[in-house]
Amino acid sequence: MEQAIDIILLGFLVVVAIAVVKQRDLFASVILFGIYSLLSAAIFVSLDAVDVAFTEAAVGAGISSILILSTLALTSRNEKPSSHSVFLPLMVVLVTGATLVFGTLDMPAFADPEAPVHKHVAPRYIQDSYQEVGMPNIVTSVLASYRGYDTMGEVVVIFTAGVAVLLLLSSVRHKEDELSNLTDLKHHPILLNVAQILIPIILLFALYVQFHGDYGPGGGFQAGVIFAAGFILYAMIIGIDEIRKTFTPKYLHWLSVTGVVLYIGVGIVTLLLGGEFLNYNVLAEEKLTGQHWGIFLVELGVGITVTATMLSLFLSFSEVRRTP
Amino acid sequence: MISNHLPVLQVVLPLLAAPLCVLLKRSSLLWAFTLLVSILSAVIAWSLLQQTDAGIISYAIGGWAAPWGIEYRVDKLNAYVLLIVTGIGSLVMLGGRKSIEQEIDSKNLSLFYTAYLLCFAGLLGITITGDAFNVFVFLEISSLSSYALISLGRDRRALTAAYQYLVMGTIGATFILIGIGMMYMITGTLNMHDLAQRLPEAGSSRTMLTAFAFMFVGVSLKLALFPLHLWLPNAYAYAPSIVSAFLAGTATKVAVYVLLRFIFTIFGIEYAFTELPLSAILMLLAIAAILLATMSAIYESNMKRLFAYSSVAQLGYMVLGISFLSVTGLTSSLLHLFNHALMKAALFMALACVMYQQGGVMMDNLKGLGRRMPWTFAAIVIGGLSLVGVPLTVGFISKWYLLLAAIEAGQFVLVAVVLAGSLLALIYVWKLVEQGYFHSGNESITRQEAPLSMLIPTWLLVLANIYFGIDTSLTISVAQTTAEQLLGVTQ
Amino acid sequence: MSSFFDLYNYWIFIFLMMTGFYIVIAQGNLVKKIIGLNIFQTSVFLLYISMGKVSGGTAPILIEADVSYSNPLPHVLILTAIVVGVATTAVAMALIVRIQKAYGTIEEQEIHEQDASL
Amino acid sequence: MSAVDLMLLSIAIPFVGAVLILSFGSVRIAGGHVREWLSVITSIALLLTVLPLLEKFMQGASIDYRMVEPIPGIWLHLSIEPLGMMFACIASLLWVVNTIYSIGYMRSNNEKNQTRFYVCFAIAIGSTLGLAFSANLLTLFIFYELLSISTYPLVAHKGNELAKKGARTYLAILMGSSIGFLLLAIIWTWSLAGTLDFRAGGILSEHIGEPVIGILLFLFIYGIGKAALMPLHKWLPAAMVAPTPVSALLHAVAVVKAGVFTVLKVIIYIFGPATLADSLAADWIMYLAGFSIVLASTIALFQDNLKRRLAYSTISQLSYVTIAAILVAPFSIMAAALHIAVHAFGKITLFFAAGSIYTATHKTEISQLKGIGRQMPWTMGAFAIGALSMIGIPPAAGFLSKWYLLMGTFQTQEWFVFGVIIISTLLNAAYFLPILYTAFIEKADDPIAQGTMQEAPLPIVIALTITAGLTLLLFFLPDIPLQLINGLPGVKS
Repeated sequence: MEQAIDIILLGFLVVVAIAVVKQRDLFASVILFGIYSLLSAAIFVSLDAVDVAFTEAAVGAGISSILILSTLALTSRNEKPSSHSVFLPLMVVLVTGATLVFGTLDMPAFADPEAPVHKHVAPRYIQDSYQEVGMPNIVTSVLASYRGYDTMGEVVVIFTAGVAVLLLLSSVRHKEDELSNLTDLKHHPILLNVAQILIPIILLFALYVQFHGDYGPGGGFQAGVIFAAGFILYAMIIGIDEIRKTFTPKYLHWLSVTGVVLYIGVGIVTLLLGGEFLNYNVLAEEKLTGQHWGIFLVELGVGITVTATMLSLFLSFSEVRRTP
Repeated sequence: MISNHLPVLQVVLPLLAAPLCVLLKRSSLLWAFTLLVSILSAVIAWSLLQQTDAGIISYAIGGWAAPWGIEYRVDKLNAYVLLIVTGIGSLVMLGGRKSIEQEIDSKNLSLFYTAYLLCFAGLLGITITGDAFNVFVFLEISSLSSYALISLGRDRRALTAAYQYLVMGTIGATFILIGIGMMYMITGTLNMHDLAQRLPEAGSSRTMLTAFAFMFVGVSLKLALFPLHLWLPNAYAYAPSIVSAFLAGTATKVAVYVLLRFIFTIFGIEYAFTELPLSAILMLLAIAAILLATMSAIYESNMKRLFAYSSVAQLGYMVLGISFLSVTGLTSSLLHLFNHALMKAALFMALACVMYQQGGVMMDNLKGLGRRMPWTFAAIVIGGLSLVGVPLTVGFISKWYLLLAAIEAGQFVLVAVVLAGSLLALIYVWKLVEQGYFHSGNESITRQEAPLSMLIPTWLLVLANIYFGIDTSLTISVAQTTAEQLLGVTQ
Repeated sequence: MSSFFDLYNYWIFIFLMMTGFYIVIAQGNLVKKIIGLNIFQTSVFLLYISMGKVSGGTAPILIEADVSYSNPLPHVLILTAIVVGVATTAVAMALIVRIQKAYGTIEEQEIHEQDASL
Repeated sequence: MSAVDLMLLSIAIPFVGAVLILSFGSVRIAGGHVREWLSVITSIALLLTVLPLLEKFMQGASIDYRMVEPIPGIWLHLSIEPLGMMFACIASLLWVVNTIYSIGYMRSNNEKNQTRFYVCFAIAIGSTLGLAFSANLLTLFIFYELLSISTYPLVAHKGNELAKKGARTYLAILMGSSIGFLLLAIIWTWSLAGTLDFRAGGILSEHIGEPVIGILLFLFIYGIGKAALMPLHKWLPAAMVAPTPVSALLHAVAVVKAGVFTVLKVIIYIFGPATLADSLAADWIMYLAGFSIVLASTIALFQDNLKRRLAYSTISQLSYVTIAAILVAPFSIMAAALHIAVHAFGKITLFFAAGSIYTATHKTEISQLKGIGRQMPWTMGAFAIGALSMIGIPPAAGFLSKWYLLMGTFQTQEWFVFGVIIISTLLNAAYFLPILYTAFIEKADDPIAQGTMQEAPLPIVIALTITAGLTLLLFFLPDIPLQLINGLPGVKS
C-alpha cells in the first residue's frame, strides 16, 4: 500500500516536472512548481521526514511561489519561445544524469537499515540525544544543538537574502507617500470572511509550532514562515497598508537583526561562561536545562529573523514601482 | 582564554559585525567599523597561523565532539588562506571608503557594508571549517552576498552578470551538495577528517567516483576553472570597484582552497591521482585556461574584464601546479594563491582609483594616464609586470616554482605553455603601458591623481607585490610545509 | 550490484533533477530558469531524504515504544538547504525585477542582443 | 670605505640619481634644467666610486655581499670578478661622456619628456652595474630584466607610431627571449646543479651529458637576446628610432655589452671551458655566430641609413665576442673580454658622430654625407678613428682584440673562425671606408655649405673627442683591461 502511494506520488512528480518544461505560461509554471513542492512534501512525509515536509510545504509551495508570482506581476507572464540550441543542454543533462545513475549502482538499497549512513554518527543522535539534549524531537536536537552552528549559518543566509533584496530593490521602490493606492482584495466578501477567521488561527498555530518544536515537528524556521504567511495573507486580502504601517521597513529590519544577534549572542554568552561557542551546557547549572534554554533562545532567534525577513521580502516586492 | 576560541571568533566576529552595521548610518563610521573588524580578523588569522606551528587546532563547536558536532579544524593550509583573505580584505577596505561613497547610493551604505561583511565572514567560514556540509552553508552566505554586491555596479550589465553568477553559482553549490550527499551515503559522516579516514575503508566504488565528479565540477564552477569560468569576467567587470578588488583577491582563492582540501584531505592522493586520471584532467584544463583566457585578455578593451580574464588564466597556473603532484608543484600553487591575491588586489584597487577619477576603465580612459595619474598608473604597471612574472615581483617567485616543478617532472610541453602564457601576458600588459605612457598628444593633460586615502592602500599592495618577491621567507616556508603536509611527505 | 527495485526511487529523483537542470540551462526566460533551479534543488532534497529512510522506521521523534527511527541527520541538512533555496530564489527574483526595469525584458536572448548592440 | 661599501654604493648611486632626477628634474635653473646637472653629478660620482673600487680590486680585495634569499638556496648575491669589474669601468666611464653628449643632443633637438629620459638612463646604468657585479644567475637575470624594462621607454622615447613599433619589437625580442629561453635555462640549471653561482670551472660540468649540454647552451645563447645572435638581432635595427644617446647606450655602454657579457659569464662560469671544449653543440654555436658575423656585415654593406649600418655592424661585432667565447681557448677568452671594451669605445664614437651629424645637419643617410668631412672635421675625424677600430687597423684599439682572436684560432686550430675573421675584416673595410671616402673626398652637392665649418654643439663635440681619444689610448695602454682579463679563469692556462 505504502509503496503504491509512493509510486503514484512519484508518477505525479514526473508528470508535473515535464509539464513545467513544456509550459510557456509562466503563471502556470509557478503553480505547477507549487504543486511539485506539495507533492514533494507528501513524499517527505512518507519518508519519515516530517519536519522537512512541513518546511517544504511552507517554503516551496508558499513563500517561493509568492515571491515568483510577485515578480511575474512586475515583469511578464509569458515566456517567449527560445531559439537556443537544445543539443548542448541536452548533452550536458544526459551526461550528468548518466553519471548520477552510474553512481547509484553501488548505492545501498533504498531504505536498507544496514546502509553506512545508519551505522555511523546518526546512531548516537538516536540513542543518546534524549540524555544529552533532552528533546524528544531528534531533528530539533541535531538542528539546534549538535549542528546548531549550521542553523546559525542558515539564519544568516536568510538574513543575507533579506539584505540582498533590500539592496537590489531600494532603487525601484515607491516613495512612502505613493503607497496607499495599491489595490487589495478587500471587496471579495468570501475571501474577507474566511481570512478574518483564518488569520488568527494561523498566527496561533505559528506560536504553537515555534514553541512545540522540541516535541513535535516544527521549530523556529517553520513558525517564522507561518507567521509571515499569516501577515502576508492579511496584507493581500484585508489591507497591505495596515501591515505596512505596523511593520515599517525599519522595524522589520531591526527585527531580523535582532534574531541573528540573538542567535550569535547565545553563542557569545556560552563563550563568556567558559564553554565552547554554542555549548548550551554552560547556560545553567543543570546541563539539560542549559540545553533547553539554549535551544529555546536560538529557535526564537530563528523565528524572529525568518518572520521579519519573509515579511520584508514580500513587502519589498509589493512596493516596486510598476512603471519602468 | 581567548586564544582557545580564536578559530570560532575568526568567523563569528565579522558575522556578528554584519548585522550590527545596520546600527550605523554615517559613512565614515561604517567604514571605520568594517575596517576595524577586517583588521581584527587579520590579527586573529595571523595568530592562528602562529598557533598551527604547534600542530592542528581543533575546535568543537557547541562542545560536541566531531563527527557528531561541527568541528573547526585549522592547519597550516587554511590558516594561510585565512591570512590571505583577511589581509586582502583589510587592505581593500582601508582604501575603499571614497570609492564606495562614490559608487554606492548613500541610502544603501549600511546594507552594503553589511553585505560586504557577510561575504567576508562567509569566505572565512568556508576556509576554516572541518565539516563538509558547513562548507555548503557558508558558501551560500558568501555567494548570496556577493551576488548582491556585484549587482550594485553602476552599469546595468552588473545585474545580468550577477544573475548569471547566481545561476552558475547555485548549480555549482547544488553539485557540491550532491557530492556531499554521496560521500555521506558511503561513510555516514560529514566531518572532513572522519571522511578522510572512512572513505578509503569503504573502498572505491561507483558512488564514490560520482561523489568525486560532482564535488569537482561544483568546486570548479566556483573556482571559474576553464571552461566553467564564463560567469567571472562580467561579474568582476561590472561590480563596484571595491567589490571587484575584494573578490578578485579572495573568492577564487578560497575556491582553490576547497579544491585542495577535498582532493588531498578528503579523497586522498591515492584515490584522486592513482585511481583517477585527475592529473591529466587538471593539466588539460589548466593549459586551456592559461592559453585561451590570456588570449581573450589580449583582445579586451575593458580593463576590469581584461584582468578578470587574466584571473582565469592565473587560476590555470594554480591548477597546473596541483596537477604535478609534487612538493614543488604544490608549493608553486600555494605560493601563487598568495601572490596572485596580492597582484589582483593591487590591480583592481588601482582600477578603482581610475574609476574614481575617470569614471570608466576602458582602454580610452587610460590614454595619457601615466601623466594624469602617475602613481596610479605606476601601480598598474608594476602589478602588470608581476602578472608577467618579472623578477623582484611576487609573480616571478610563483613562476619560478611552477617552471621548476614542470622541469622536475620532465614536462617540457607544460614548460612551453607556462612560458607562452607569460609572454602573452606581456602583450596585454604592454598594451596598457603604451596607452598610458606613450600615447601621443598627451602633453596638455593636467594631473588628476586619485585621493591619498585610495593611493596609499593601493601602494601598500604594490609594495607587498615587491616585498614578497624579495623576502619570501614567510610565503615559501608556509607554502612548502603545507605542500609537504598535503602530500604526506615528512622531512 | 543492487537490483532495479532497490534503486528505482533514486532513478526517478535523478530524472527529476535532470529535468530541473535542463530547464535552467536550456530555457531562456530568467524566471523559468529559477523555477528550474528550484525543481533541481527540490529533487536533490528528495534524494537526500530518501537515503535517510529506514524500512519500517518512523519519524525521528522519540516515543516510548521500541521502534527504529529513520536517520535524522539528512532531515536537518535538508531543512538548511531548503532555507538556502528560498533565499536564493528571493535574491534571484529581486535581480529579475531589476533586470526588467533596466532592459525591459526578462528573456536572456533579448538581453544579450541589447548588450551586444552597444 | 670598504670595497663592499664601494660596490654597493656604485649600484646605488645611479638609482638614487634617478629618484632625484624624477623628483626635481623639471626645475629650471640657470644654464638649463636641474636634471642635466643631476645627471652629470651622478655620473661623475659613479665614476669616482668605481675607480677606487677598481684600485682595491686590483690590490686583490675579495668583494662579496649577500643581500636576501628570495628563493631558498639562492641569494641576491653580489661579488666582483675581473670581467664584471672591467664592464663596470666601461659603463661608468662611458656614462659620463654620454651624459655630456646627451645634454647637447637633447637640448639641440628639443626632445620632449627629457626628465623621463634621464631617469630611465640612470636606472639603466644602475642595472648595468648590478649586472656586472652579480654573483649568480638569478641576480644577473634580475638586473638583466630591469635593464630591458628601463631602456624600453628610451627606445619608445619619441612616442610616435614608429617609435612605439620599434620599441615593441625591442621589448618583444628581449623579454620574449629572456622569459622564454633564459629563465627556463636558469631554472633548469638550478634543478640540475642545485646552485646558480658563477664559479670558476663551471657548475654544470658534473651534472650534464651531451644532449642536455646542447639544449641548455642553445637556450642560454638565444635566451640572451641582448647578444643579438642572428636571428634574434632584429631588435637592434628596430631600436634605431631612439635618440642617438640611447643608441650609444644600447650599442656601447650597456645593453649589447650586457648581452655578450652574460654570454661570457655563462660560458666561463656556468658551463666551464672544459665542458664546452669538446661539445658538438658548441661547434654549432660557433658556426651560427660565424654566419651571423658574415651575414650582418653583408647586410650592413647595403644600408644607406648611417645608424642602420652601424646597427648591423654591431650585430656582427657582437658575434665576435660570442664566437671568441665559444672557442674557449685562453687567447680567445681574452679576445672576447677585450672586445667588449674595445667595441664599446669604438662604437660609441661612431654613434656620437652619427648623432652629431644629425644634430648639425639633420642628415641621416650616407649618400647625403658628401663632403661633410670638411664641414665637420672633428666629428668625422672621430668617426674615422671609430671606423678604423671596427675594421681592426692600428693604432685603433680594435686591432688588439682581433689579434688575440686570431691567436685563439691558432690555439684551437679552428680555421673556420679564422676564415670568418678575415672575410669579415674585409667586409668591415668595405662598408666603413666608403663612408670616409664620401665624407672626406667627395664634393658636397650643395656648394654653399662647402668649406664652411658647421660643427655640432660643444658638449657633443667634447664627448666624441673623448671617446675617440679613448679608442686610441686603449691601443697604446691596454694594461688595465689586460691585467683584469688575465685574472679570468681559463685565460692563464
